[in-house]
Parts: sequence; C-alpha cells; structure tokens
Amino acid sequence: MPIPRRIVLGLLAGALALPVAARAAPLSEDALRTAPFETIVEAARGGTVNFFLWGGDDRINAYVSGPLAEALKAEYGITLNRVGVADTAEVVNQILSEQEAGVTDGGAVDLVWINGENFRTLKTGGLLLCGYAERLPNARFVDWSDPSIANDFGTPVDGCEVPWSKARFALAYDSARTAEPPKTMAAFLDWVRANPGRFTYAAPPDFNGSAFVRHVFMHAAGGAEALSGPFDQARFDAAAEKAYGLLDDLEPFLWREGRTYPTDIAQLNQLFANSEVDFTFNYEPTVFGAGVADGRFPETTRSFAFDDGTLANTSYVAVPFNAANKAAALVLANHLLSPAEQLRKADPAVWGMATALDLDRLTPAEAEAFRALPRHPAVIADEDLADRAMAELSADWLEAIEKGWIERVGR
Amino acid sequence: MSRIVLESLTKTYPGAPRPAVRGFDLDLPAGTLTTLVGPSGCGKSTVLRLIAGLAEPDAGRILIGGQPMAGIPPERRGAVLMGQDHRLFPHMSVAENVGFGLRMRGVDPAVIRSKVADMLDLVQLPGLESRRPSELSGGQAQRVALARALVVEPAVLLLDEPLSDLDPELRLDMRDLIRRAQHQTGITTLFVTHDREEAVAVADRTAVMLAGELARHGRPADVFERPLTRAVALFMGATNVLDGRFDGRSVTTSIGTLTLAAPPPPEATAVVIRPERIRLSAGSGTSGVNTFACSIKSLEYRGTHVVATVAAATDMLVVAVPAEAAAGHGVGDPVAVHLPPEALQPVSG
Amino acid sequence: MTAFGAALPRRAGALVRRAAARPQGFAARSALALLLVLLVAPFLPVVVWSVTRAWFYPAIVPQTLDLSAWTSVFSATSGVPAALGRSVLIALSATGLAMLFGVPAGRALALHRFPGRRLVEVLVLAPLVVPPLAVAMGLHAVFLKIGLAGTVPGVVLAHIIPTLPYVILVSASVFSAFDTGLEDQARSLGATPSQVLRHVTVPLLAPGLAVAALFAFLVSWSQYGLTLLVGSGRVPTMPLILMQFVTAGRQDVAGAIAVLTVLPGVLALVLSARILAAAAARERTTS
Amino acid sequence: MPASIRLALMLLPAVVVLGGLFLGGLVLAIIRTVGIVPFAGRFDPTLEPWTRALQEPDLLLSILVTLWVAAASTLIATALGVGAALLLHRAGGGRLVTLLVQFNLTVPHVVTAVGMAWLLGQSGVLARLAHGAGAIDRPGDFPALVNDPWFVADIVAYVAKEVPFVAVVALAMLAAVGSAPAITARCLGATPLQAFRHVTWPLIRPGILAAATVVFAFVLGTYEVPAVLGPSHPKALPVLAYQMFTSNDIADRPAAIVVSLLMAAVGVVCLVAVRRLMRGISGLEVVR
Repeated sequence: MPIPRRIVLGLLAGALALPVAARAAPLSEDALRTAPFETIVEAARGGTVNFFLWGGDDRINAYVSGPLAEALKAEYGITLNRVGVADTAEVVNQILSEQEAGVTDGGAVDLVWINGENFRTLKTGGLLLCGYAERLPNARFVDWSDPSIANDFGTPVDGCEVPWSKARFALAYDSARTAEPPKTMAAFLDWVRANPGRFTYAAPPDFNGSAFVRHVFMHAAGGAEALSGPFDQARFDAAAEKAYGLLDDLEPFLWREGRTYPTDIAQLNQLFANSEVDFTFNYEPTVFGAGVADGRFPETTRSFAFDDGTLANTSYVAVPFNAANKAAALVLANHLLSPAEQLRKADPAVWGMATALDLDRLTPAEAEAFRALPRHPAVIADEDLADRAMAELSADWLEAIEKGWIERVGR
Repeated sequence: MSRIVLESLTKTYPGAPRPAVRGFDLDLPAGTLTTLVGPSGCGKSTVLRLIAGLAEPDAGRILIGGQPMAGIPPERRGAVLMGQDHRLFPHMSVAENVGFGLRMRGVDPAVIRSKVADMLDLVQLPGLESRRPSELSGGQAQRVALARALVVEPAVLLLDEPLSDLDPELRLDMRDLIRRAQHQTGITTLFVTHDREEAVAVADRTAVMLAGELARHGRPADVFERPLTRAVALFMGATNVLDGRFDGRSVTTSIGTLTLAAPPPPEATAVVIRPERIRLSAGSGTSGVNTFACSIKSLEYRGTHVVATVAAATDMLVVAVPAEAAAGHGVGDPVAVHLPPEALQPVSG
Repeated sequence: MTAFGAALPRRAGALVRRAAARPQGFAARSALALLLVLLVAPFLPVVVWSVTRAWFYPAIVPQTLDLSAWTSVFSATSGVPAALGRSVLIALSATGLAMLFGVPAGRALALHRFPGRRLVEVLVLAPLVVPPLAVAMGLHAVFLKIGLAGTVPGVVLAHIIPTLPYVILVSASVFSAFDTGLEDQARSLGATPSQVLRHVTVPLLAPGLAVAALFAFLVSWSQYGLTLLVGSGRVPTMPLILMQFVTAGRQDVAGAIAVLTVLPGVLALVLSARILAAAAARERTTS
Repeated sequence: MPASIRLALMLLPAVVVLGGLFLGGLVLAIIRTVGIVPFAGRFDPTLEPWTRALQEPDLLLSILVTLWVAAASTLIATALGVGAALLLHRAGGGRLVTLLVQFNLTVPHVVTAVGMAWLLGQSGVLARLAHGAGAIDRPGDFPALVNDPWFVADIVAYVAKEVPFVAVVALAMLAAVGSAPAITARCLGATPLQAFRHVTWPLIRPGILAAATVVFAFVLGTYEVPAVLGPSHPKALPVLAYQMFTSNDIADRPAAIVVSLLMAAVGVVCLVAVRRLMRGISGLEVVR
C-alpha cells in the first residue's frame, strides 16, 4: 500500500470537517419581535451578518464592504460579510433549497437585498422573518403608509422587509448621436420604426427588459389604470392582444430584425455604448452616471423618462426565516435606515441610490443634505422622475406579461 | 552465510489453472552456490520471489539461517534478488545505485562511499561511481547490479537468469565473476537459469525444476550424467530415449538388446544416452557389445561437431560426431553405432 | 534520394536535405503560426480591456491607458484577492485529494486484473462524459442538509468528481509504462515500503504524476457550474467573480479578473513543463 | 498484506469517492425527479416533473442546438487538433510553441467565452478592424456571430479551448506510435498522404476518437460558454436547466433535473461509445 491509510483518513476527515461558526446565543423569533432593540443589539454584538446582494457593481461592493462594514463594526462590533451574487434569484433559490432540505436554522443568508417576485416567492412560502420591520428604531423615518413602500410590486410588505432604496425607470441616450430623444411612448415607437436596427431591449425575464415591456403594455392598454389592482385574466387578455401585436410588429425595426434580443441589461448597455443601438434604459438612473464614471457609457450620455409615466419601485432588505444571525441582520437593517447611512449611499460619489426615507420626517438640516447632493449630468433629476412615477404592477401581472412575452414574442 | 531450507512450498497465482510451484523442497547448505535449472515457465522465478518475500507461499515454509520467514517483509529477510534485467534505478548514479541498500539501512555516508568503491573494484568497474545507468553497457550494468546486491552482505543472493541478456563472451566473464565473488564472500547463492550448461558449470549443487516441482537435486556431474527420470534426462539433453524391458543387466529396446554397466533400479522403464556418448564407425561391422548397424538419414553441420540422425532397426538415434570424424560420411551411408554400457542411464517415468 | 544524399559529402548532403525540407517546413510553420494566433486571439482583448476604459466602437486602439480596474481589483473591498486565494486553495485541495485517491487506483487499473474491473473502469470514465449538472443538482440537497453546501470543503469535494477521472486515467497510463520490478528490487535491497515510495516510485514517476496533477488543477480551476451550484453562489471563485462583472458589463474589471484567472494555470503549466523538461534533459544527458 | 486486500485498498478510495459523490449524486437527482427527497424525508411519488420538463416548449429545440454546437465544435476541434499535433510532431515545435498551444488548456472556459465575445461581437475587435479597413460602416454590418441562433461564437470558443486538448492527446499518440510505421510505408511506396491515411491514422485513431468523445460530452454539459455567447433563444440545454433550477417556482427544480438528466443520457450514450473506442489506448488496457 503506497499511501499510509491514516494519511488518507486524516485528509478525508479534514476535507469533510464542517466549519463550526461561533454564534452568540440566539434570541427566539418572538424575542426579535418584542424585545427592546437594545437587547437585540446586545445579542448581536461580536457576531457576523451574511449580507447577500447583487455583486456586479464594484461601487456597490466597495460601499458595502468598505464604509458600511466599517460603520457596523465600529458601532455594533458586528462583522459584515458581503456575499456577492450574479442574480438575486440565486439567493431565493438558496433559501428554497434550505427549506426543502429541512435546514430550519443556521441558514446561510442573514440579510438579502430584494424586491418584486423574489420577495413574493419568499413571503408566500413563509420563508421570511416578519413583524419586526416597523419596530426598528429607524423605521420612524419611513412613511409606511406610502403605497410605493407598503406594496412591493403589488405584494403587501406586512413587516417582512425593510425599505432601503427607491428606483424609477429611465432611458439613456447619447446626446452626441441623438439630439432630441422622443419623450412619449408613442413618439418613441415611431422613432424606432423610423430608425431600423437602432433599438432593442433586453429579453424578459431580465429585470430591466421586463420593465420596458411593461411600459409598452401600459401604453397598449391605454394607461396604467387598465392594469392596476389584482391580476385579471380578461383584462390581461385584452391588453396582451394589443401589446404583443405591437411588439411583434416592432420586431423588423429592431436590432438584428428582432431575431434575437440581448439576454441581459449589460449586453444592451454595451450595444448602446458601442453605438450599435441608440438607447438603453435602467430602473436605476444613477447607473448612467456611474457608467460614465467607470467608462461603461460615453461622456455625452443623458437620461430621460417618458412623459406619459415611468414605473417606480422600492427595493428592500429582508431576513430569511432560517437566518443564522437574525439579531445581527436586524441591527444591520436598522442601520441601513439611519439618515446618515442613507445620505452616504445616496451620494453619487459613493453609490447614488435614492433614499427610501421620507424627507419630511427628518430634521430640516438632514433633509437639506439630501436635497443638496450633487447630481451627475447623465442622471435625470429626481424631481423629473417623481412627477411621472407610476406604481408598479402586481407580481402576478408582471409574471403573466413576462411569460406571455417569452411565448409570443421571444421565440 | 546462512543455510536456506525450503519445505514443500506451494504457490498458485490468482486465476492460474495450476500451481506455479508445488510441494517444492530444497536445501541450500550455507556458503554454497546452487543452480536451479528448468525450462521457461517451470516456476523457478516464483521460487526466488517466494524466498525474497515478494510473494507469499500458499503452503510450506522457508527457513533462512533457521529462521522461518512467514510474515517477514522482503527488506528484513537478507535475501537480495538480482534479475536478468539489471533493474538499476535509472534516476540514480552508479554510486547511488550500489549504495542504495546501505542508504536504506541508514549507514554513514562515508562508510557507504568506501564500501561502494570496494564493490566496484570487486566487479572490476573502479571509478565509475558518477556514471548514469544509461551510460553503461549491458555487461557493466549487470556488474553494477551484482555489486549493488553484494554490498549489503545478504544472507542469500538470488540470481534470476543474470546472464541471459549478455553476449556470449560477456556471459563467460560474468559467470566467472559471479563464481569468484561468491567464493570470496561466501554468500549462499541460488542461481536460476534455463541453460543446462550454465547450470552445471558454476554450481556446487544443481537442482532441476520441472512443471513447478523439484525433479532432481545433486552434484552437477551427477545430475548431468545420471538424470534418473525421463523428463530430467530429456531436459538435460539426453536426446535418445529407448523404452525397454529390463532383464537383469540387459534391456530389450526397439533397436535391440542393450547391456548395462550396472543393475538398473526396479522402477526403470527406459534407458537414455546423450548424443555425444554414442560412437559412430564406418561400415556395417556389428562386432562387440551394444553395437548395431544403421544408415545415416541426415547430417547437420554444427561447427564444432556434426549431428547425425541414424536409423537403427525401427528407431532413430541422434549422434553427435566430432567434425573431422564425420568428414567421410554421407547421407545413406551404412554405419555402425556403439552405445557404451557406462553411458546408458536407466530412467524411470 | 537517400542514396544520393548519402553519396554526397556530409555537409553538402545536409544542405540538400535542408533545401528539400524548406517549403514544407515553411508551410508547416505558417500553419502553426496561424493556429497559434487563433488560439491566443480571444485572450488579447481581455488583456487590453484590463488597462483601459471607455474603449468604444469604432476605436481599434484604446484612447486611454487606465489602471483603475487593477486598483479596484486589488482593493481590500473587491473580494478579488480573497477569491484568488480561495480558488487556489480549492484547486490545490481538489488536486491533492484526487491524486491521493486517483494514483493508487490508476496503478491498480494499470497493473492488475481483478473481478469487477470493467465496472470500476465505467465508474471512472463516467464523470468524463456525464455532464456534472445533474449530479450537482442531486448532491445539492444532501450537501445543504449536512452543511457542506456553500462551503469551501463542499466545493472541494464536488471538484473531485471531474478531476479524479483525469488523475486515474493519466496515472494508469503512467503506471502501465512503469517497471514494478524496480520496486521489488528496492524492497529486496532492504528498502521499506515507504522508502520505496520515496526513493524509487515517486522520483521515477514524477513527470507523469506532474501531468496528472496539472490536469487535475486545471480542471478544478476552470469549474463554473459545479462551483455555482454546490457553492450556492457563496464560494466565489475567480470564474464566478469574473462572471459577476461580465454580467454587470464591467469590461475593464472583468478583463483584469480574467487576466488574474489565467495566471495560476499558466504558472502550473510552466511548472509542470519544467518538471518534464528536467526529466527529459536527464534522459538526454545520460543516453 | 495479502495481494487482494492491498489491491482493494488501492481501489477503494477512488471507488468510494466516485461512487458516493458521482453515482450518489446521480441517484439522488433521479429519485428527486419522481418526488423522493430522502434527506428531507419527502416521499410523494409523482411524474409531474417529467411531464413539466417534456412540456417545456423549448426543450426539443434546446436539445437540437446543443447537439449542433457539440457536434460542430468536436469536429472542428478534432481536425485542427490533429493537424496541430502533426505539424508540431513534424516541425518538432520548440518548447515555446508547444507551451503556447497548451496555453489555452489553462484558460478557464468563462475567460475564453468573454474574450470571444469581445473579439467577435458586432462592436468587437474584429468589427473595429473591419471598420478601420473600410469594410463595414456600422456595427450592424458586421456578421452576427455572438448571441446568434447558430451559436457561431460558442463553437469558435469551444474550438479554441479544445484544440490544445486534442493536440496534446494526438501528440502523445504520435509519440507512442513513433515514425517507424510511416517510414516503412514510405519505403514501400506510399505518398506522405497515403502513409498518414493508411498507416499513421489507423494507429492514432482510437486515442483521437476517445479525446473527441470527451470533448463532445464536455461541450454538451458546459454552462458558462452558452451563458455568455448564446442567443436569448433558443437556449443551450445547460443554460435552460440552470435557469429552471434557479427559477422562483420551486416546482421547476425537479423539472430542471429532468432536463439535465436528458443531457446525462446523451452523455451515457457517449460513454458506451467511448468504452468501445478506449480499447487499446490508455493504461487501462495495458495489463501485465
């Protein structure tokens, strides 16, 4: 026997050895909902929180791993472990998998940046910790009665997640190429027909491409009201007939005659940057400023929103039911809502993501600080967006529209 | 210097239809050189592997210096094997090869160096320490392998056809070298070969192994001259085997009735005679004992001698005749053959 | 032609042969050069992107030299240095374990006949031809349950699946050309089994085993799908981090990460090439 | 130690590891598609995942494009790999050339895919060169190679990645065969081409076919290359399987496993083929 057995066994044991995480004594779920916040802070001190979020932007990564983590360490002694993912669906999948495998405690995810159908999946599956959100000390800065806060793509939040940022849909163009972009959906569609091959959109279920399709849907249905409220098959069918017909008719005028679509928004961004197409869009217009800063977009990039309305949503953070470090996750969720941290995040030099706080609930100085934040010329002014904001459709509508697109337009 | 005793060794390889070695007994007195001879595949090498500890016997015992070897790993037996392929380690120099065994035993490097030099002197390759195996000729490599085996002063030296890959000239040199080295060191040696001439040339004792069993064991001349069994006789080159009915000191065979020099053992079933012991004379005179008239069927020139096949009565005999004596003969010539009684060996089996 | 060449004086013969070989040699060399360009071409834009930004169509040459991608990659918050270390750790561990399990098995398959050999062969070859996705999906639930999903040890274990067959195959062919008589010889000269391993088997087989280890390392290093599934996205190795930035459209950062992702493999290749060359040189000088 | 126990100890680790991880994973995957999850204690036999997967409208198309990509990549990579090996063997390519050919072995697939996208895209390096040469005006004039329904860039990426692998195997085979058979054939009057066609090729073929099979199976199961270079529709099988596996609808997951099992089934067919082809090469058949 060329290899002594004990070495083999030793290595096997080493390879199989599970990382044993040191954890503070966990608080019960009830305690997390009822105990004074100081108790939760005490329970969390010295611990770790695994924060899962999309990892494809080095500015976000630098912010979360840098100043945010440092602040959490300094104030609460909590170590923030940023876990970057390529798609938030992966996190949902992780939690679903854990539930399926019977992992009801000690799950991997402590806090996740989430919204929309990902939130709905977890909430309807009973996979989130609920009932703590409005009890967080900093929750007092949030207007919980605001429908765009209280509903996440039509799904009532019900204290199962904590708002973090607001986002509104905008389109970008290159002012060096396009002097005056068409500002209504009707004009935009005319422009596409008049400039064959110069526009395309990311194929749903891409988050942003799907949002564009919803804009077309609302236009075809004659306004957002036609699709508001709970899902209704008859109303959907009526709108779908027109909307998909319109998109089908548009195909010959799209990039590559609509035979294929960019699979994600990054591809569309690259097409735009290399002048293969003349527009891109994003649910988060600060991306255009950041994109110019990090060389993804030309310097002359500018952005706008449709006059006939632009979709708005809020993104949140949520704690899974089986999180290993719930107390630390709550402390982090609360810290994310502090005016100082929200201000830092809203600074374009750091990230530039719009605050989820209600400025009226802040001190005048704090509110002024938010209003005084600089704006990148590529980014549409917040007030221009706020004017035109429309509430998101419910997740059922969203899914039906995506599914219909894949079946009727995508193939 | 140890006595080696093999007691009814039996070994069957997994999946093999019959044992490679069966009920094998052999006694090697201390300090002797014994040759083990037999045709290819008769189990000779297996005997060596069993003694060396590279295979375990299914049954039987091996005693080296009185110590039973069961369960003792190869490196603790003091039995060094040297094969026909020199098996020098290609990644080591000559000195490293020769010193290998000592190094494994943790011997002081200075001591190793001097012993290696001594050994290279013994095998007549002084000063080759830093050569690589691939820079050696076949004869040199084999000498280095011998030095490597001897340097550890083994209790037993096991030689597995060490000469068979060498040119005829080198074979003789190497054979002498082995003989000399064995004398000088007094290491009990078992020398396996399939060459019967080699087997009787260098040995104190010769053992013949056939089909996994010991067929004959004794002084080389005895084994050569008095094979005792038909199989050993055939293997040792006694080509002419004449079945017969024994009656006192005479035996009736297909070529006629032969007179023996001594009374045969009761189990004898045939007599054998080596080709070179038969005498051939011209003409058809048949006077004298064991002399018969025949005719030459074929003549085959072999350089030092001529092999004649002669028809005698209903049988054929193979006769080796010195070349000059054969000069006058041609195929079809009538001749007389004489089978000296002392050259006729009764055999059993 | 052979006879003619032999009749000429030595030097002239060499000239004639070289002249005859030239057109062929030139064509061969050009074809090789073309192939090399084809093979290396996809890597060039990757390198260029890592040192520029805002390199838009139709610029053939980037307008600016910009090292900020590298700065950002090497910053403490990027997680890239950690991922590089993690990838190395995983690939080395998977290689080590695959060698540990695979080399003895390769030896057994090369040198022994035994009942059930066919089955073992099929088991060894199967992971080469069965895409790992199905297996990974099956393992995922178990790994989750026993806490291996999303951990480095879990990913290492999963990486053994694709690496082990390569190690077994390569070491089987190494052992089939190996004279085990040398081991017997060493035992017979007084070496214990571990001494035989250290002084004879390993030094003699080092070149072949280096190739096996290289294959294992590269196979593990290149894994994407297995790492993603079994690691639950929580064991970001270099390919995963790279994909995050690719999907985010950060070509500069992706370029820098891609360059970093290639380096250790090249290092491993050069290292094993040196082991092989050293072995070849030893053979040459001694023959 | 008895030889049989020794042998068992040599084989056992590998067999246990492969049996446990590979076969175990495969079995767990299979039973999960019929509703059995032993580790979660679930046992609800059902064929729903199979009907769900087979009703996936893109399944057949995905299988076809995946087979197309695998077949095309394998054919081209094998031809070029053997050609490169012959050239290297003949020209005795220096160590640097050999290293460069092997360079791609070290490049993870995801890197090659990304590089290929930036090289062959309509605004990629080649398109820019074409623009610089005045051959095209706008990016859209450059042929659509990336994200196109024929998977051209996918195939090119696989070819670039797998040529070195085939070449390494072919070089080893050529070295094992040596030049003697070809020289003998030449002496008997064969042209270089005939010598290759009738003597060298039959001798190296088993190894080449085995390498080609490994390449084919590999291409069949790789996710990251079509994920980067494939079109939005149709999707390569691994991409389809992975997207279904990570779908928000938990019922899609066993169906995703069904899709990847279909992929594995094609792989098993390859295994049967490779077992036949492997005969005579690799150490497996060289038994004392």
